[in-house]
Amino acid sequence: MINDFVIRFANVNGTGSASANFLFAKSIFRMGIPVSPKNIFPSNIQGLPTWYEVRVSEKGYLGRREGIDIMVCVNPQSMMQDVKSVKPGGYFIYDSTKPLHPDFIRTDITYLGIPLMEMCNREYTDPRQRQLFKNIIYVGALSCLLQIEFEVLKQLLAEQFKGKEKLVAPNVKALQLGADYVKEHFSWPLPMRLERRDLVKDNILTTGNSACGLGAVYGGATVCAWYPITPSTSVAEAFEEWCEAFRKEEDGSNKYAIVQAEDELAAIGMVIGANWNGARAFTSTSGPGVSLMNEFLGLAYFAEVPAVLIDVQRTGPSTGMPTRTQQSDILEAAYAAHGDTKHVLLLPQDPKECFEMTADSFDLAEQLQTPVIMLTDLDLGMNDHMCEPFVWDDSRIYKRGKVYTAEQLESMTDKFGRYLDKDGDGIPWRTIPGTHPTKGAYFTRGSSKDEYAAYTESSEAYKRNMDRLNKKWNTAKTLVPKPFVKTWPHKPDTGLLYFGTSSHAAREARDILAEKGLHYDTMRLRSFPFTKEVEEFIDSHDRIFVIEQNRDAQMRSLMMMELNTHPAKLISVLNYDGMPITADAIVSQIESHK
Amino acid sequence: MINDFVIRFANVNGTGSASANFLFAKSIFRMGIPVSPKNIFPSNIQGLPTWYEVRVSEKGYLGRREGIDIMVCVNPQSMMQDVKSVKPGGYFIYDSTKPLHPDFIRTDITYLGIPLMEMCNREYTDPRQRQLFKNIIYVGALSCLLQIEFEVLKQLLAEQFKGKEKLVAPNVKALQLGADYVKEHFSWPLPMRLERRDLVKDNILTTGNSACGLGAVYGGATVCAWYPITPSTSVAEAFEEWCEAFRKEEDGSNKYAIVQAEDELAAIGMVIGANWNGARAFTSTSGPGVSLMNEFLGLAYFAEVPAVLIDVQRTGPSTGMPTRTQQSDILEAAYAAHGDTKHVLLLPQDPKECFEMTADSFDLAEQLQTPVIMLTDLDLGMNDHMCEPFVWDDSRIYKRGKVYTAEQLESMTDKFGRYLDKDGDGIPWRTIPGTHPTKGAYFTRGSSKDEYAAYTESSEAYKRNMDRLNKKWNTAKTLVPKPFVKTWPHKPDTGLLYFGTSSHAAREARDILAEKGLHYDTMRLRSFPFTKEVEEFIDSHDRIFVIEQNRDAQMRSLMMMELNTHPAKLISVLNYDGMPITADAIVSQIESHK
Amino acid sequence: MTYIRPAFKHPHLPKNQIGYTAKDYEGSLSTLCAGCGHDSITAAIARACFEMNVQPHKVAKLSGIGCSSKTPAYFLGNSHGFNSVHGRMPSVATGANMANRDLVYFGVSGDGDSASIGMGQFVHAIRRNLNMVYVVMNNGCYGLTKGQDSATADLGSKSKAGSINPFQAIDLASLAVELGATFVAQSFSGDKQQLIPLLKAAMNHKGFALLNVISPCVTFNNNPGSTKSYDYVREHVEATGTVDFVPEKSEILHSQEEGTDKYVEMHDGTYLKLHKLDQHWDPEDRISAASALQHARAKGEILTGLLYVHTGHPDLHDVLGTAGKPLNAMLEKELCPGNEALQEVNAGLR
Amino acid sequence: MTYIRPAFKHPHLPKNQIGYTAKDYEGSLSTLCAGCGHDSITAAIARACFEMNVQPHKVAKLSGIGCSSKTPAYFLGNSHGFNSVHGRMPSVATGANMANRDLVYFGVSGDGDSASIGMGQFVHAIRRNLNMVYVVMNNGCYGLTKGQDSATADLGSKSKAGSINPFQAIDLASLAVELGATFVAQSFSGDKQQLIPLLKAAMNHKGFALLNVISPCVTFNNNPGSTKSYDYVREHVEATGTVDFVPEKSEILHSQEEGTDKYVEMHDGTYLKLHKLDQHWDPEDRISAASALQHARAKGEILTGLLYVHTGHPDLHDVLGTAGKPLNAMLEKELCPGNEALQEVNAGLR
Ligand SMILES: Cc1ncc(C[n+]2csc(CCOP(=O)(O)OP(=O)(O)O)c2C)c(N)n1
Ligand SMILES: Cc1ncc(C[n+]2csc(CCOP(=O)(O)OP(=O)(O)O)c2C)c(N)n1
Ligand code: SF4
Ligand code: SF4
Ligand SMILES: [Mg+2]
Ligand SMILES: [Mg+2]
Repeated sequence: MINDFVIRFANVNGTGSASANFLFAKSIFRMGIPVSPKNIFPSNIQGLPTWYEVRVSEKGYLGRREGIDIMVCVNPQSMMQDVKSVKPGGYFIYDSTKPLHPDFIRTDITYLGIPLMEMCNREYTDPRQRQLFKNIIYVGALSCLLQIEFEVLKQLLAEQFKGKEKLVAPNVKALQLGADYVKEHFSWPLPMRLERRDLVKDNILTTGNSACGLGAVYGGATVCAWYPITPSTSVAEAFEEWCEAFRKEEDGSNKYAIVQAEDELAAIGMVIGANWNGARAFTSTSGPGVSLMNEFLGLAYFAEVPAVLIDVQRTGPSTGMPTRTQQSDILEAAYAAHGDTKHVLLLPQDPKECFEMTADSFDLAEQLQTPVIMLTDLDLGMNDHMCEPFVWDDSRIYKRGKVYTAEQLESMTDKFGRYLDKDGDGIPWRTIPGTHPTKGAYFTRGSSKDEYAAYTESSEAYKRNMDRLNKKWNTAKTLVPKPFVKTWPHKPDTGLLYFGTSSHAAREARDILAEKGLHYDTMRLRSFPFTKEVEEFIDSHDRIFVIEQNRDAQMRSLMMMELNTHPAKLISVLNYDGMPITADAIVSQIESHK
Repeated sequence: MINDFVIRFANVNGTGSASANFLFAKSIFRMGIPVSPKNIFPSNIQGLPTWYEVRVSEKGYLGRREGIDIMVCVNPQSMMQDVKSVKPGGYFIYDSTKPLHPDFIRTDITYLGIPLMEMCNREYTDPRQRQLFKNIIYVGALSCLLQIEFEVLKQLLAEQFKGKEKLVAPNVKALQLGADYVKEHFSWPLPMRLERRDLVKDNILTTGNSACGLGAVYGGATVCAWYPITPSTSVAEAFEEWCEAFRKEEDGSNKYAIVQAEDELAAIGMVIGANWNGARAFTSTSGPGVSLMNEFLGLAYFAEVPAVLIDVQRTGPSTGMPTRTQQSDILEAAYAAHGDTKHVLLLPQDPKECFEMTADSFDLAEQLQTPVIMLTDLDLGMNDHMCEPFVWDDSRIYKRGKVYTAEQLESMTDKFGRYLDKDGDGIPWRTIPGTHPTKGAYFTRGSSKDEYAAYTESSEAYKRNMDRLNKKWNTAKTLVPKPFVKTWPHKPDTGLLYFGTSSHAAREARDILAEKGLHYDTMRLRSFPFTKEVEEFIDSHDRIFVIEQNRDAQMRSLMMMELNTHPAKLISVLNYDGMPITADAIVSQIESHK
Repeated sequence: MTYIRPAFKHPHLPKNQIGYTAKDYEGSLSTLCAGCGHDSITAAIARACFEMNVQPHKVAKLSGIGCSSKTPAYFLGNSHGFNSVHGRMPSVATGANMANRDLVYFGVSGDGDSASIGMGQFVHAIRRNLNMVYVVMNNGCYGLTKGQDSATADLGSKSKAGSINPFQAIDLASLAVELGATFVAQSFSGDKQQLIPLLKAAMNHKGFALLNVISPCVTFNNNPGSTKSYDYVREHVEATGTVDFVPEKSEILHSQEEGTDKYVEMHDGTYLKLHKLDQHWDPEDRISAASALQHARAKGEILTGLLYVHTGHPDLHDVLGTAGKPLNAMLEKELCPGNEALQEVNAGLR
Repeated sequence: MTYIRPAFKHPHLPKNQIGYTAKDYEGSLSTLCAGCGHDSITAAIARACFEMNVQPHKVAKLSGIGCSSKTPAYFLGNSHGFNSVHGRMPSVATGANMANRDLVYFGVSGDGDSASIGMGQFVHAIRRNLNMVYVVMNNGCYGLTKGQDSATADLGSKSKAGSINPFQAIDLASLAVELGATFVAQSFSGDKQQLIPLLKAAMNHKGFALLNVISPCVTFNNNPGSTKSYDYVREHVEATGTVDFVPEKSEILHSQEEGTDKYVEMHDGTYLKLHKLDQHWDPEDRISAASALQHARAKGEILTGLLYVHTGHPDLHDVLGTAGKPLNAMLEKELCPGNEALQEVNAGLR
C-alpha cells in the first residue's frame, strides 16, 4: 500500500481547512508521487460538511477511486456517514476531545483519536487560531502516520507565507504538535504510506480554471466579460490575476478590460461586441449561463462574429447542483439557439489542455468567425490536477483569420462582399470598424442579407447563405484539434471513446481491462465537429464504448447525428451522480455488456 | 384547368390589400372549392413588396405548388420579378394606367392591363379610398375572368361590414367596375377558372394561431403571458378575443388574466408561477423567445412544474427572417436547457389540430408535470387553412394529473413526498399552495433535493431523481398523441415520414409518386417522445424518407438519438429557404435517391 | 450554525388571534453564516406574519437564487416556497399571483438577484403594481458566489480584499419611487423594532410593497470601509419616523393629521400610523419622497422607514379586471364554453 | 416610400472642416413608413455628425431590434453598423467600446427595446458610464410588431384601437437621472432645431449620454388621445432652454455664468453653452434636474432640452484603467508574455 491509497478529510466549510488540506496534497506531490485531490463542497458559504479527497497513485492514475482508506473526520455533522464510507481495514482519524459515541464504532476499521480541539485550546487563545491550527495539527499527525517528509512541509509553509514569515513558526509548531502526538500514542507509520519517488518529473499541479485564465492571456484576449457563477468564477478571477502580472503598460494602465456584467446575456453580448470590433474577447460561465446565452450564440453563428465561451459544466439542469461535476451541456452547447445552428466545441482533459485550447480557441474563433465553446467541468476547473508543464512557442503568430487591412481595402477593385465565399472554404472576409474611410463598412445583421450584406428577404439568398455556413462547418473539421488515438498492434474490434475529465478514469479502466486480457483501442475526443480521424476510428471498430458523465449519453447522440454512426455500435458508459467518474464504474459497466 | 391553378397578388404592404385578397380566397372557399392562401410579407410595416398566393385545388391539395398561373401585380417595385415568375402560358394582370415598359414584356404569357389607378382616380376623391378600392376593383375583374359567383362576393361583403352597412355599396360598386372593365375589354373567362363544387363540405377556413387561442380557452387556460413577436403575436391576441367572447363573469370581470410581459424570460416565468400555483397557463413565442426561455424550461423540467409553450416557428437562427416559415426549432425545443433535459413536443398540421392539441397540451402538462411545447410555424399560424370543423366533447373533464386535495391530505397517514414515485410511473404527486394548513407544503427547487423535497446534495438522491424523470419520460410515451399511419396492402418497403405543415405537400407527393407506380407507406408524426407506433413503423420499413423544413434534418436527428434507428435507413428530404415546402420538391428529392 | 434542532417545545407559547404560536411561523434551520443579516430579516418576517394573524398556508414565498433567496426555507414551514432561477422571481410571483389572488405573496431577493440580472423584472413588477411584499436583503455583494461587488455596492465602498468599488450604486428604494412603486420602505436587518411594523404595513398594502433592507454579509462585506457593514450602517442610518399598523378606525383618536402623526388609510379600512421625525417630509407625496432620498444619498445617509406610500392605485388584478374568484379554483363549467358555442365558431369560419 | 434613389449629385455641396459633404453622412434609403418620426432623428444624427466633423468610418452604430433599430442602416453608410438582438444593444456597445476606445459610439434603440426587454442592460450601461450616445426613438409602442403598448406608453394614453393604457409609464429620462447618467437630454423628432445641438453636445460628452427623443409612430400611435402623437407632443412640449456647442474657450465672452447663460466645460476643453429658460433650474445639479422632471411629469408636460449634465465623471475605461492604445490594435508582442515567463509560471506550480 505504498503510494497507493485514498484519504478523505471531512471538514466544516468556512473553517479554513482548504489550505491545510492543500498543504497535505502538495507535500505528496513534492515528494515526487502522483496525487489527485478533489474538493467536494456544499453550495453554501459556512457551516456545512465539506470533504477533500486525495488519491495517491504510484501508477499515476489521476481519476477518482471508490473506497476510502483513511478518513480524517473533524466534522461531527457528517461523522456517521464518514465512518460508513471507510473501506474495511481502513483508518478513521478523528477529534477525540470528546469520546466517540458507540454508534460510530465499527469493528473492521481502526480508530485513531487525536484530541485536536483540546490541543488547540491548550496551545492557542485566539478562537480563529484555534480553528485554523486544528487543521494543521492533523496534517502534522499525518506526516508521521504516512511518512510525509517534514522538510517538504516546512518548505511549503515557507513558500506560502512568503512576506509574512512570522506565520511560519506557529504553523510548523502545529505540525509538530500533531506529529508528536502520533509518535507518543500510536504505532506508526500506517501500512498505507508514502515513499519519495521521481514520478512527477517536471509536471505541475494547478486547476483548469487558472490555466484557462492564463491561456486567455497567452492567446491575446484583451476583453473579458463575465458574471459570477460557480464553478466558473475563478476563470475570470485567474485571468485578472495573470493580467495583473503580465499585462501592464509602463504607465500602469491595463492592456485588458474585464467587465463584471449584470448577467450572462450581457456578458456574451459584450464578448460579441468586442470581437466584432476586432479585439479577442471571451466569457466563462456554467450551464445556466449557457442557457441564457442561446439567442446571442445564434446571432454570432449567423452574423459570423468570433466569440469564445468557456463553459465550466456543473450538474444540470436548471440551477443544478452548483458544486457537483458533470459533462452534460454537450447538446446544449453544440446546438445552442433555435434554428439550424452548430457550434465548435473544445474538450480539454487537464490544465495543460485548458491552457492550450483556450489560447487556440481565439485562433479558431477568428479563423472560422464563429463562437467556440470550450467545455470543461467543475472537476477540472476547480480541483488541482497534475499535468505536464505549459509551453509556448515564441514564434507563434496569432491567426486572426480573414480580416482585410486598410491597404488591402484600398487596393481592392471588386466590391467588398462580407458574406461572399471568395476562397471556396465557406469562410468570408471581414473588416473591423474604423479601418478605411470609404471601403469595407457593412451592416451586421442576423439574417435577411445577401453576399454583400445588403438587406434581402430572398429565399435563394437565405439558402445560399445557409449552405455556405455548412461549407464553413466542413472547413472547421480540418482546423479543430484532432483526437488522440491509441491502438493495440493486434487490432481489437472494440474501442473506448472518452473526452475531458472522463479520460483519467477511462485510461485506468483500459489498463484494468487489459490486465484482465481485454484489450481495447482508445480514442480521446478533443473537439467538435468531428474530424476524419474520429470517423476512421469508428469505422475501424465493431463496437465502441462511449464514456461520458451525463444521463442522456449526449456525446453518443452527437456522434449519431453528425457521423451517421449505427447506434448499435455505440455503447454508453455513463455516470451522472455529480461525482467524478471512476475506473471501477467504467470497468463494471463494460463487463456487464459482454 | 378548372379549379386547379395558382394565382399570386403582388402588393405594397400597408395598402390594405390583405382584406381584398382574403375576400378573393374566401369566395372560392364559399363556392365549395378547396383553397389554400399564403401571405408572403416583408419584415416591415409599410411600403415594401408583399405577396398573397392562392392555390386552388379541386383535388384538395393544400400545400404550396411551384409555378404561378396568374399574377395580379399592383406593385411596380417588384414587377420585374413578378413578370419572371409567371409560368409560360400564364396571365399577367397589371395596372395599365401607365404603359408597360418593354423590359417587362414576355412573349409566352398574356398581359391583361386594367387602368386601376385611373379608374380609382376617376371614381373616388378620397386618397385612402382610391388606394383601398384599387384592390377591390381587381377582385371584381377576377370575378369575371375566373367566374367567381358575384352573389358570393356580395354576401361576403355584407358579412364583413355587418354593422357598417353603408360600406357595402361602394365595395360592390368597385367589384362591378372591375368586372365591367373585363367584360368590355377582354375575352373571358380565362382557361383557368372556377366552377362551384361541393368539396369543402363542413370544413372551416381559419389560421392556426386563432385556433390555438381558441384551444387554450377550451383547454381551461386562465393565465397567458406573452411578449410580441412575429409570427406568434396573434396567438395571444386570439386568446384575448375568444376570452372576451366566452370568459366574462356576469359582473363583467374576467375569468382569465393576460399579461404582456417585458420579455420572453418573464413570460415563461409567469407561466411557471401560475402553473405552480394551480392555474393552467401558457405562453406563445417564436425561436428567439424559445432561446431566451431555455433556463426556465430546464427549471420547469426539473422542478416538475407544468407549462405550455406554443412556438410558432420562423426562419432561424438568431433574429432570423421573421416573416418566413420553417420547422427548425425541433432540437432546441426537444432539449431546451443545459444538462440532461427533454421536453414533450406536439406537432399539429392544421388549425383543427392546433385547437385540439392546445387544449390537450394542458392535460398533458399537468398529467406529466412538465413543459409541453407545441411546434407550429408561420405558415400554419398566420395563413388561413381549410380544415375540418372544431368539435368538443361536452363530457370531457380536464385531466389535472396527480394533485392532492385538502381532503386527501387530511386523511393521509404517510409523509407527503413531493418527488416520491408512489405509483411506479415516475410521476409524483403535487400540491397547490394554500390547500391545507399543515400538510403538503414543500419548497420547490431545481435540484439538490430528495423524494420529500428536502435539501440534499447527495449523489444518490440526485441520480435517483434523474432516473425517475427518465421513467416519467417513458410514461409520457403512452400519453402523447399517436402518429397517423397509412399503409398500402402490399406492404411497401419504403415509408414517408412527415409532420406539421410539411404534411400537405407530403400527401400530395405521395399521390404523385403513387401515380408513377411508387407506393410508399406514410406516417405523420404528431408528438415527441416517439410512441411505440413510431418504432413499429420504422422497424417495418427498410428505408424512410424523413420530410422536414430545416437544413440540419433535425427530426431525423431526434429519431436517431431517441430510437437508435440506423441512420442509413433515414433519408432526408429537406426544404429550408423560408417558403413552405412543395410536393414537387419532395418528389424530385425522392426520385433523385433511386 | 447549530445542526441539531432542539426538540423541546414550549407548552404554553402565546397564541395569536387565529390560534397559532410563533413556532408555527418558523421554517427549517438556517444554513447561512452565523451572524448573517438575512437571518434577522427572516425572523422579522416570521414575527410579522404571526402578528398579522395570517395563516401560514395562505402565504406563498418566492425567491431567486442567492444566500438571500435561500431564506424562504427558513420561515413559514407550512407555506409553499419556490426557489426559482436567478433574478427572475418577480415573473414567477406575477404568474402565481395571477393564478390565485387570495394568497399573501412574499418575494425574497438579494441585491445581486434584483439589481443586476433581475433589474428588468424588478422594474416591471413595480410598473404593474403587483400585489406582493418584495423584500431585498441588500448586502452590497454576491454572498453565495463569494463576495463580488454587486450593483448596490456604494461608490467608494471597500471590499474585504481591499479594492474600492468604482461604480455608482443603484439605490433600489429611490429607483422604486422613481418608477412609481406604491409602497417603498427601507430598513436595516439589525433593527427589528423598525422592520416588523414595516413588514406588517407592507403586507397590508394592496399593491407592490418594496422593503429594501440593508443586511450585512458577515463573511464577505462586513469589513471596515464597507458601507454595508454593521458598523457603517449603524452610524449612518437616519430614520424618517415610526410606523404602526392600526387595525381599526376607532383607534384613531384625533383627526387625520396631528403634529407629526399621520394616518394613511389602507384598502381594507385599516390604517397606518406614521410618526414622522421630519416635518417637511410627506410620505404620500412622491416628489417629496424622491427628494428626501436624493438628499440623504448626497449626504451618505441611509434613510430608513416608510418612505413613500400611495394607496388606492389599482393593482394588476384591478387593471386586468380579473374575477374575484381565484382563477386556479375555476372548474370546467366556468372555463369551457362547450360544443354548442364551438359550432357557432365553426359557422363563423365558413 | 420612394424606392429608386435619385442619382443626381450636387456638384458644389458645402463641405465641413474635414472636407466631407452632407452626402457622406447619409445611409441607404429608409424603408420606414412615410412620416415616421424615426426618419427625422436619423437625419438629425447625420447632420450632427457632419457639423461635428467626425469621419464616418470612425463611428460605430449599434442597435437592437425594432423599426428604430433598423435606422442605423439609414445614416452614415460608411460606418460599420450592428443590428444585434432585441434589447441587448448596450452590451454589444460595451464590448465594442472596450475593444476600441477611439471610435464614436452611437446606440440606437426603441422604447420597447430599451424599456422592456432591454431594461437591465440600459440601467447597467448607465451605471458604467459607458462612453456612448444612446438615442431612444420613443414612440410609446412596439412599431415593428404592429403597435402594442410599450412600457413608456403613458397612463391613460389611447391606442389606435381605442384602448386606454392602464400602466404607469417608465420615464426614461427621469430614470436615467435617478441612476446617475452623466448626460440626460430629451427632445422631439419634430424639433430638428433642438435635436441637432443636443446630439452634438451628446457626442462631445465623455460618458453615457442619453437622448430620449419622442418620435411618433404614424402608423400605430399617432391617433387622437395618444400622448405620443405629433399633435399631443407639440402641445405639451416644454423646453428648458437651448444648447450650443462652443469649440473654444475664447468664444466665451463673458464670465462662467451670465444671466441665464451657463457654460459647461467638456472633457476636451470645449464648452456647452446653455441658455436656460428657467432660472431655478440647474442642469449640473442632479437633484434639481430630477425634481424638474418629476414636476413636469406631474403636470403632463414633456420637458425637453439638456436636462442634466455632469462632466468629469470617469467613464468605464477610466474606471478600468485601460491603456490609451485601443485594445484591438495591440499585437502579439504587446499581449503575449512569452515562453520564458511561462516557465516561471510553471516553476510556481511545482
Ligand atoms: C443564471 C445564473 N447566473 C449566476 C448564478 C450564480 N449565482 C448564484 S447566487 C448569485 C448572486 C447572489 O447575490 P445576491 O442576490 O446579492 O444574494 P446574496 O447571496 O448576497 O444574499 C449568483 C451570481 C446563477 N445561479 N444563475
Ligand atoms: C427576443 C425577441 N423578442 C421579440 C422580438 C420581436 N420584436 C421585434 S421589434 C419588437 C419591438 C420593437 O419596439 P421598439 O423597440 O419600441 O421599436 P419601434 O419598432 O417602436 O421603433 C419586438 C417585440 C424579437 N425580435 N426578439
Ligand atoms: S456569505 Fe454573506 S450573505 Fe451568504 S450566508 Fe454568509 S454572511 Fe450571509
Ligand atoms: S410602424 Fe411606426 S415606428 Fe415603424 S416605421 Fe412605421 S411609423 Fe415608424
Ligand atoms: Mg447580496
Ligand atoms: Mg417603439
